Amino acid sequence: MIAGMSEKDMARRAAMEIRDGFCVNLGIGMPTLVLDFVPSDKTVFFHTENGLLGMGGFARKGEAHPDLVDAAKQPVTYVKGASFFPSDVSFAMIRGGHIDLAIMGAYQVSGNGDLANWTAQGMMPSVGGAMDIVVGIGKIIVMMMHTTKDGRPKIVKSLTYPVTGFRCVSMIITNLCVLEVTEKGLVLKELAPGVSAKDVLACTEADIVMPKEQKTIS
Amino acid sequence: MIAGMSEKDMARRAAMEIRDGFCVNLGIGMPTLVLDFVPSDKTVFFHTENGLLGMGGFARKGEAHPDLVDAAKQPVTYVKGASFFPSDVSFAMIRGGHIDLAIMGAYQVSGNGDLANWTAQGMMPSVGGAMDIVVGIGKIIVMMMHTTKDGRPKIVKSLTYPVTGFRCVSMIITNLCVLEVTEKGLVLKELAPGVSAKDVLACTEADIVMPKEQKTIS
Amino acid sequence: MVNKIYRESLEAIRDVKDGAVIMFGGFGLSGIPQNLIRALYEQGTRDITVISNNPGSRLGDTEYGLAILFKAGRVRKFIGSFPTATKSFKELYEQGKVELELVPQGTLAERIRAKGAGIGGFYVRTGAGTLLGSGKETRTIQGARYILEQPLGADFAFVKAYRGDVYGNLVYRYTGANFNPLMAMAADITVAEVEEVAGAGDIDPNTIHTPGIFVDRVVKGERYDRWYE
Amino acid sequence: MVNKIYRESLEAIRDVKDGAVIMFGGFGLSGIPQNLIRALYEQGTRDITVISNNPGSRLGDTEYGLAILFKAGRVRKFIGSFPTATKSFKELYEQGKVELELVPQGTLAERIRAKGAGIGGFYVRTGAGTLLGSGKETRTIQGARYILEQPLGADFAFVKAYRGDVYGNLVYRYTGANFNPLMAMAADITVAEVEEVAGAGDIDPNTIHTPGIFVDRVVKGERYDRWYE
Repeated sequence: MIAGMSEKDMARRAAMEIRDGFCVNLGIGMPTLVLDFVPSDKTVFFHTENGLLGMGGFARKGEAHPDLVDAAKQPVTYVKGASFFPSDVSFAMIRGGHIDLAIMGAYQVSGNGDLANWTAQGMMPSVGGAMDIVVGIGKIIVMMMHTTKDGRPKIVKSLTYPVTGFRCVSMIITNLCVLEVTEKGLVLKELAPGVSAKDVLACTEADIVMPKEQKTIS
Repeated sequence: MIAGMSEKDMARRAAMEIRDGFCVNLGIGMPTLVLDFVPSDKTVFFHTENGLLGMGGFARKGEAHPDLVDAAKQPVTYVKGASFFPSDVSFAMIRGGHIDLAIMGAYQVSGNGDLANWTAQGMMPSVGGAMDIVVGIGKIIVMMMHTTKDGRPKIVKSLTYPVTGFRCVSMIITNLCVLEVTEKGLVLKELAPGVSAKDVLACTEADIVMPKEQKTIS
Repeated sequence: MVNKIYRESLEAIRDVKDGAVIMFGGFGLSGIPQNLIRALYEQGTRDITVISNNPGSRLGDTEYGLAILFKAGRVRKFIGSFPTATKSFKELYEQGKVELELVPQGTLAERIRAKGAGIGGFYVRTGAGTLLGSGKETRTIQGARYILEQPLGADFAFVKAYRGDVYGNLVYRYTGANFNPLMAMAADITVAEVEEVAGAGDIDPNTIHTPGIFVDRVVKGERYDRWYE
Repeated sequence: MVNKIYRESLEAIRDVKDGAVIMFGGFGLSGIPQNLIRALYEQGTRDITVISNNPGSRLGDTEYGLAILFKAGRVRKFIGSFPTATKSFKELYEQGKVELELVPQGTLAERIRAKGAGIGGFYVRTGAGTLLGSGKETRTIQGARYILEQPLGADFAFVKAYRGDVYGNLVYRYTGANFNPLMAMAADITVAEVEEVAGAGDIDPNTIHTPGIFVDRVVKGERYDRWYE
């Protein structure tokens, strides 16, 4: 199996999608790495669904406060200009279309941008804010490994996992490549260093439109 | 025409319905007189729909602040323990059943407690919070003159003015008497000093149940 | 770097076009964006739809706030709960020169919030069976009659806060909040006028009433009339 | 004279009966009413329905908060968004010993607010077409699929604030607010535990997050665990 990019490199690439002034919701796990890659000349407010806009980073020893955590229940800090608010306002931000971008993990994404990331067969289900995010936030980037641990495709023709949302994913960043979800289906935009278009096709079930050239992520 | 009670006496009588710990919404006009008749051993919070629980009284010269007014847009003060909040929360209090009592004026009340107090034919309509109050607040006291200025009954068999709410009035306090709205219709509870049951009947269109005795308001 | 501060009211509303739908915070004269209203008047914008609790307010013989826009014939339609507050609106209404959509105050607040919160519609008892509920979808829920109400949005929201910072975080004072925080959520572009501009991080994040995400522009009001003594 | 202060947590929850439906504020361990939860555990109340974002939370190998009620078999049903947070819930669930109603987090917040605000139901896109939307009334609004969601209330709300006064006015800190202000609005009886009791008028009325009208009882929490260093 081809390794492709590290999680940090994927986070660095995802961070490039964040524009000055954006409010961004980061999912639990890998997406939180994005926090470290936002250039200091951009004003970006990170939203955490439990009631904070302007999350800083993870709290260091001595900084942690029991009533100051992120969506993963980890102690965090906040930045200048941050605000705290209750859950209804937090989800008004999400559902009302006020947040510019969400970066989240996934079990599966289909060729037309359907997303599965909340539960699987035989699993006790948990949903959190995932279903609110996919209907409310205009741009959804999925950040995930290209395949499962045992090598099966996660980018599929149609979902076999329970759906979180329909036609909601705009971009997929995996360890192998960057795919855009377009009207015509998935388009291969960029390749990880050392990865070929053929490598990507070999472990993707969904159809992929291949432009003449693919940029390599630098 | 019989004068009966003064507006102040009506307000004093209405204030007797306020129990310790009540949150009370007062309508514009005559009901605001009730503010002066709450005994100091009771903790009562007056609610004003524009976003204050714990209204004090009207602001005196020098006390007024342009951003501190009541529902009638008059400058007011606030008491210890007061809170300010936006309109959605204010009406959550009203519509959600959190306020114990409302005292409001009326054009007409019917025998089964239907209320008309927002507009009349040929009038430019204004509604404010009246329709929210009548569906949300469990006890509604109407405080009004028993008849129109030209002597026509305001307590009628059925409304001829546009309705504000159905079966919502619990009690009517007029210059002549106190009526309770019950399952059996209007019941005469108390008479103003110098007013007889016959006087009341003479200027009321709706049927009134007459208990054997009527107390005189002291 | 984000800085939402505008130098003057006129600059902050320059792109408001004729025909715009605009929400104005405030209740009577409390919490109204009086400088933005004056700027809109000066700019001459016409044919606007005004969403506000009142169409201005009267003190003694003088009318303030939105009344100047109505008097000048700039308003096509008013959506609100209590138009009786001004004579100038009443005259236009009686002459058939302005349209009126009357909405119970709590429903008005909730419809605006619904738009801001991505709610597609909601049921309330308010107005069911009355003239203001006529024509609306009705449903019986646990024995009581409810009507379906729609979210209400706008092209612009003009709001007024006591303090605001460069990120658009706002703090209100007393009853000055009223519709302002809701309208800030419900418009494509929200312009806030404030009495004081705060520096980045100067407002305690636990006391912010409107998070900056809802606010696009902040301007220090040029002049605050003192209506009361 | 009104004084909502109770001397101890046990006293403040004494009338909670077996079979009660109880909302618990908090997200993970932040903003949870830990003293009221412990008191409920000590009191031995059984067969309860818990409405909360999580059924407790795990730190390292230890489970805190609501987990003690689940472990002790006191809970009949859990209504929330993220039960995966505790192993003890998972075990009971897999053994069929506890019922689960899974609700998307934003919908959970909005349903609770709806109950508190007298809203009879509302439409959201969240969950439409998914397993969590199945069986719910569907409606197409401006080309998008919405589902109808119901208000959600309870017999009791146990909430936690940073400060509270004798009238029940509450102030939260950081992300400690979360569901607390909503639940305070939606229950027949709301019990608030606070870290600090403030005197009458000591809280600036402009900074109050939950007006006292929504709160019936206030108690100073006996003990606050420090979960993080």
